[in-house]
Amino acid sequence: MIIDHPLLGPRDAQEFVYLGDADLINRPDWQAEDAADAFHDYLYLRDNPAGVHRELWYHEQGDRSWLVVTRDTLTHEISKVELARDVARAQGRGR
Amino acid sequence: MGRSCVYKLKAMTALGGTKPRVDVFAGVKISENPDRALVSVSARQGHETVCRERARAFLGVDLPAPARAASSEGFGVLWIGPDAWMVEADHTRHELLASEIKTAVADAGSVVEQTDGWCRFEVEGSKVCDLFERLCNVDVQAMLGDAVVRTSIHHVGCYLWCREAGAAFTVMGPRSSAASLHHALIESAGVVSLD
Amino acid sequence: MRYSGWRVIKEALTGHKGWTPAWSDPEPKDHYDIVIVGGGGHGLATAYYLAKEFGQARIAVLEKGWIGGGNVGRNTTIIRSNYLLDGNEPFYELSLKLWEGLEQDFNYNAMVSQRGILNLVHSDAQRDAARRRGNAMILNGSDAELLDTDGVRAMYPFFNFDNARFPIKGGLLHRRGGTVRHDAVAWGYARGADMRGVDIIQNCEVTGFRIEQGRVLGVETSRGYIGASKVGVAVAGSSSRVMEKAGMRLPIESHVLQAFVSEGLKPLIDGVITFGAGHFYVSQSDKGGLVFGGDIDMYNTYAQRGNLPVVEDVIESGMALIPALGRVRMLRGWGGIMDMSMDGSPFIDRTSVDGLYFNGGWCYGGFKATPASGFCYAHLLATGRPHEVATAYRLDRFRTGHMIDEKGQGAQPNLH
Amino acid sequence: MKQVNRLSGGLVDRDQVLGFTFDGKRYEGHGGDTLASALLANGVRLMGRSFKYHRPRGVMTAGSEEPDALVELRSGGRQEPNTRATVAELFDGMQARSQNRWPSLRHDMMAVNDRLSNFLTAGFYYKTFMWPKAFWEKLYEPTIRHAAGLGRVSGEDDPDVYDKGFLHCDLLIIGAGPAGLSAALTAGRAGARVILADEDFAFGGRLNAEMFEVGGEAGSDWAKAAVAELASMGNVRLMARTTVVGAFDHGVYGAVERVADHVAAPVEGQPRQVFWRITSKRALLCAGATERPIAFANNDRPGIMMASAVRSFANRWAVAAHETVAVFTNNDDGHRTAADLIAKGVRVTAVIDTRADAPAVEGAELFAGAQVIDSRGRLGLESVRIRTAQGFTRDIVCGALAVSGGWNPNVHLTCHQRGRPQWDETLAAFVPGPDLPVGMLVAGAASGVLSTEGALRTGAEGAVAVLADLGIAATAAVPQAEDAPVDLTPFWHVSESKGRAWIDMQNDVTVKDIKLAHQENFVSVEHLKRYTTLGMATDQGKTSNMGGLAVMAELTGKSIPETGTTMFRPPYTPVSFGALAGRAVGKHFHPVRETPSHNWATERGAVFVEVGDWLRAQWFPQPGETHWRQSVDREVLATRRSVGVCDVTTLGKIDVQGADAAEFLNKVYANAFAKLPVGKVRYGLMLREDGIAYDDGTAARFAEDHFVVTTTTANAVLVYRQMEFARQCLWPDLDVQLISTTEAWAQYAVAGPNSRKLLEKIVDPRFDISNEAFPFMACGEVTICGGLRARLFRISFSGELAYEIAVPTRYGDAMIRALMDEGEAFDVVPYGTEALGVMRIEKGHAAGNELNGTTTALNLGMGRMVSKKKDCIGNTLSERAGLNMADALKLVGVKPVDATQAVKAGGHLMAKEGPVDAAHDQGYVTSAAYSPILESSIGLALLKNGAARLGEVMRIANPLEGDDVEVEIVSAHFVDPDGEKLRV
Repeated sequence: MIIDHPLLGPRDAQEFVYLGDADLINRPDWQAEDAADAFHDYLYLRDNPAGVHRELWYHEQGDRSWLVVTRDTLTHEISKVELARDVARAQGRGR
Repeated sequence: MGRSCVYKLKAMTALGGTKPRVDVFAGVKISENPDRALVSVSARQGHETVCRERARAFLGVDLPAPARAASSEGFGVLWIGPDAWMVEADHTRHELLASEIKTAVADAGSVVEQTDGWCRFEVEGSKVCDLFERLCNVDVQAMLGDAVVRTSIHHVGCYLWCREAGAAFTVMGPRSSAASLHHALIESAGVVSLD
Repeated sequence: MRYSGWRVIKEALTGHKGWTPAWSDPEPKDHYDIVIVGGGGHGLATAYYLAKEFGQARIAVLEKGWIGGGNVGRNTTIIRSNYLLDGNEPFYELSLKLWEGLEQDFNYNAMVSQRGILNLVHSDAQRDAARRRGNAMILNGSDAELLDTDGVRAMYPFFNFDNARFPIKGGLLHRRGGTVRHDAVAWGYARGADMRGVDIIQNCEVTGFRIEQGRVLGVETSRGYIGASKVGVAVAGSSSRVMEKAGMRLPIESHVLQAFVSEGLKPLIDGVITFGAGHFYVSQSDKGGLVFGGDIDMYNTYAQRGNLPVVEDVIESGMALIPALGRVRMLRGWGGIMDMSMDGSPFIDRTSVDGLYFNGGWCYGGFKATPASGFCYAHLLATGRPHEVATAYRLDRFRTGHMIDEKGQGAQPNLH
Repeated sequence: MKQVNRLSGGLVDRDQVLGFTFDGKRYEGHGGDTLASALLANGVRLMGRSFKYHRPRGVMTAGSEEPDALVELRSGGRQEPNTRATVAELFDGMQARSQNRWPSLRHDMMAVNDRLSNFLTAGFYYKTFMWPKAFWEKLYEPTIRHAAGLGRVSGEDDPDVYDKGFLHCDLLIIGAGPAGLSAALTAGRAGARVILADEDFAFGGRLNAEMFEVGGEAGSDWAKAAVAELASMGNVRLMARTTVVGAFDHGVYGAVERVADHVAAPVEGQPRQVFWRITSKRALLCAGATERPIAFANNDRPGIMMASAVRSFANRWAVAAHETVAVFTNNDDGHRTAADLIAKGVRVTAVIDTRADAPAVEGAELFAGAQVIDSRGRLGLESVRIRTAQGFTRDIVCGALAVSGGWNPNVHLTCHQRGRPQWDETLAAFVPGPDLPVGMLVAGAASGVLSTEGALRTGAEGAVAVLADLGIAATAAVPQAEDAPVDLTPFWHVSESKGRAWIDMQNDVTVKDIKLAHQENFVSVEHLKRYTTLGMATDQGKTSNMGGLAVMAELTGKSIPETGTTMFRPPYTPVSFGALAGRAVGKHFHPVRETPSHNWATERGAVFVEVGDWLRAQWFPQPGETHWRQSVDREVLATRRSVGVCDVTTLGKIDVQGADAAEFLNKVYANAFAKLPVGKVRYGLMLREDGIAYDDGTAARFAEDHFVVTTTTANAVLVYRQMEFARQCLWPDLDVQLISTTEAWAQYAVAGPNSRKLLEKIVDPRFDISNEAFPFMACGEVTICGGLRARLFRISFSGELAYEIAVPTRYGDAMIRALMDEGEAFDVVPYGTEALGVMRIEKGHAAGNELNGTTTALNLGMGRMVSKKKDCIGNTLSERAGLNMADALKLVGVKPVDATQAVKAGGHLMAKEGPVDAAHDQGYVTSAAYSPILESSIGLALLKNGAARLGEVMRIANPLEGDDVEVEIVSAHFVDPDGEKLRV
């Protein structure tokens, strides 16, 4: 597979390490009432779709950026690649 | 308190010698280069512009864009990640390059000495692209001068810096794997020199 | 029809006219007591044991495509009970015992061959772990032997002993482990179930569940609605997709595992070998092909195909272990979809919907589990209670903190 | 020996005479021959035996699809099984042997299977061999295994080297027949970066095997000129002997280049084969087509061949398949074979055409509307029996039968990403479907365009089309060539045949087997394949899948496309392990990481151990020491008595800087770091988000905004990855920057009561490292040996007064020498990982064996370290009930009651009395060592409710090795439990 790195262009997927569902960015609030359940759902339950999947890849053999890759799990077609940091900020994980 | 250690410690090259190693093949020359000081510079959050300006003032060149390197009189700079660069300079003149740069960028940047984290080989000659074709998944034929990629050579993560398109490259890999990296370079040089 | 050597001879002498279908293709009925979703190894075994051991009748197995087309037909055919943890080892040991009597039980030669499995160790820490595991196996009634380097050399003199990057320091030998002709398992269970009145319905895709007031009433299928008092799902590779139709999210990710076979060779490797310093395991089939595999491709996928980096990684490890394989050729590779759970262990459990049961999350250990999975699932479906060796395989174990994590990798499915 | 069947003309180099042996007998061939063409030239038809029935077989094809003529080449470590004689390029001195026969190819005892074939039908083994139960493994299976298999592996290490490489291009053209050459010329002239790969050693494809003209010259001459033009273009890379074996995601292809298979052995340093990973922007598949057979009784005899192969042998290799040849065809293409042979003076005894309206043949007898129903000749074809249109039978004498059932486009690579081929009625064949791999187009015969002009045209047009996608303008120029339409009447098998008619030659699958599979309900294509083994042979069904499908379609009464499709998986042709492994063999399987003291330790005779990719000194034997324990005990005792030095460079080091560095560490470590003063070090425990202990290490604060943290050797990469995840994804706005400095510093542990005294001789005097000025857990930047910058940490893994000192790695070698020189006064010893391990067990420090991915801070006795006042990774989920049970495992020490007995890691703890089984398992020993200080074996163990059981006597069951040791449960801290030594 080839991942079109937003800064570096097309790179072989072998340079990357795969983590999983991009929802792992959305770590729950540890002080919330339902924190135990929220952390359980966050860490363990996955949509696991047959189709478009947003997922985290780490460019370990490259620039060490974490990326959010939007990829179809049936065809492996990649439709979007973003810097995870930008995604995290856009999702309000900044301060 | 007897403090008797007065002799100066002797440096070793990454390949374990006192002199850098040079290997010459038909079409490829591979030279170990221990003479460059290396320092990483990362811009502090919110101080990216200041960091750039201060770095430029000190280095005499703009910090390069992703996948690029730039050079000035005395310094080379490689992009290594978002808001992160590696600066290199002559080791003899800049053994304390980290302090120099930290002084320059001050609290706008995080500065870390990297000199001895790396081994470095200068690879040049007419067969240099053939060589790297057998070592790493990089379109070396298409690399122009001052293009930089991080890649993997026989499972060893390396920076590959094109000094002159199709003719000269610098490879930097983790110092502890210098022997393995050198072995890989030598083996492939042997193959491409056959043709 | 009973199979035997005499029957083969008789049919040979009479023009093979008497052979009957191994299983029939009935039309689906309106309602069944138990509907099993998924005509793979586990689903067919469940139906077989429900009919044979638990006195159940009016059972159907619904299969989207053709039976045995999933992971039971796409694996490296290994059976073993060399597990470490209490939640697992008794279950896999039951499975191995069932394998040992399977062929006579279902009257089909699945070529169960206890050729021995050797897990190599390359460091002191690995030897310590092997000792802990071997003891756990023995304490649970399984078998294990700890070999030193010479013990390994005596079995496989052509391993790389003298020029290895990671020297072989011994191995854990599990003699009762071995291989089984994988397709025959599906066919044997299908035939056995069919003979006991189970309706095996191929080309019948479940498209939804009819659930009212928290209770399942039946399934919508590509061949119409089929009512059911109980529905047992066993759809490895499609667990999340199917259970999503019942509104459930699972602690599962789906990944592809590639497996490979070499060209046919005269006998070289007698048992099953796993390399301990890389991703490679290998056995030789009765036909002569080396059957081998390694790690999964690491990314979520439902495409039954992998990519080159894993192929190369597997073969590099193979060559590191057996340098004599240099001129052997890989003939074919294939991919199977593994439902990787969050701790590497499976589920055999009720769900939040009355009458709806779930069996899945087998990672890439599902084949060897087939008999016990079928047996324990049948137990749960028939009695409403988990079988004593499968009590730990609960869906809520992550909520309570009772993980069964053999590899100690945590909630990172691709590392199990 | 005379080459009896050698004709005139062809593309062989008669000036080169190459000697070779087959089964020990000497023959001669020419340059440009394959082993198959050379054997045929010498009149050898019998080349192998089939897999199951051991039927005599000859060569069936002239290419990589060959199912029958498989041989062993070379010997010793270079012995190579299952090589197709049709692709083995002849070289002088080639040694080839037939395989899967005993004692000889002509007289094969296992041919008895053929007599028993009526009993050995498809799947017979599933129905028998079940009684007595033990006989399967003891008798039946060993017998089957012995008989099965094809060629042999020598068991010796392969002496050749292999290489890998990576290529990049705009356009990869797969196949250099007329379509591929035409595409390459088009793209090359337009300036695109082109790779043209072909499995053959000669480019041209069918142009070299046909008598067609292209642009007014011989097709092979046109091909030669095209290759010459391409070779002159700097932007075109020509790769002969290179098979593109797989199409992978996003334009990545795998290809094997056979660099030195056409010579006896590679020259020194040259790889035998290279596996190339090609990253292409676009690909054009020009893989041609494969001719398919027609099944009839005994259609497998040596001499029965594909018509196109007979033509290739005649035209390209100047070899007549035999002196007398008959042709059996259902289409016009078969007639070309007859015409070409006749033109070469070969006697064609008959053309049997299934079509009633077959075109006339000049120079041979035509039987239109006729069928071949049987054949004769045990080790080589003697005659065929035909049924004429009028219903008469007649025997035709022939030593070769050229069979043509039509052509199947080579759609293989179009299927590698689950694309499904689609049915083409005109060709009665599958052609590429719409779901091609991204970036791929198909041209020429592979796309179903079978004429030469069609191939040239679609190749050129394909190139123009894909280059247009890339913004490169190209123009197609197509020379004139043969452009005959396909005239074919589908015909798959002769149903009147009484005997067995083969579908899959190698695996011996016959029409009857398919009928039996149907009768037993194995009707889906996948069931059919698996039950009968159809298409599972080394040719992956290239010549058999279609036939099998067609027979099944007939039996089920469905059309072929309704019955199924033919699917293909990588690789296109089998690939050697050697090529796929490349250079990663032997000691070079993984790179080596050496520590800064590696050369020095080697000089000292150290024994090294692999720790991940690192090589670390395990112990340093002294003269007279004959057992490793002597060395290790000495190193431990000397360190505890005076001072020892250990290279700890391998510990991961991560530099953490930024205004929010402390806050960041607070989040990634379970314990608190915000208040750690500058100049101090703190132990840190890192959890996974699931609350399980992940890694431990230290964090040293060099400035308000600067920490250096250490990780375990094993987890260095993983912890860095996890910290980058936390930094970029979880807390993206914290001002923190990370970089690894593991390799930049050579770091040595200096441990023992005299460690300070030793360091005082090294550290420059202006730095006060007295206990008061530099207390336990202090850190700082110092200079040593007259000005060299260094970092000093007062931390201890051994439990002794200890330091770690780090210098720039280039001085690491000198540093260890200096420490040894200066330490002589204190009898300093170097110690290795073994002594390190002993001392940490004595001290009760958890390490990898305890941090095994299933243990919590509570299990490890560090529960109180997990701060509940802050958010950190793993905090919330560590509170789950299952991780906090009353009888949770706790880290304890174990000590044998009888000091002469040894504790082993991996033993299970049981009550002193009572059953020894899983139900009574109380825990397990994680680490064990001999403690020379305590003069006893000791261990660390995880024991249920262990903290409350100190003093209890238990037993360690190790049934695996037959041990059973009584132990006392003690504190894990065997030495200096209060840590007094650390603070002096």
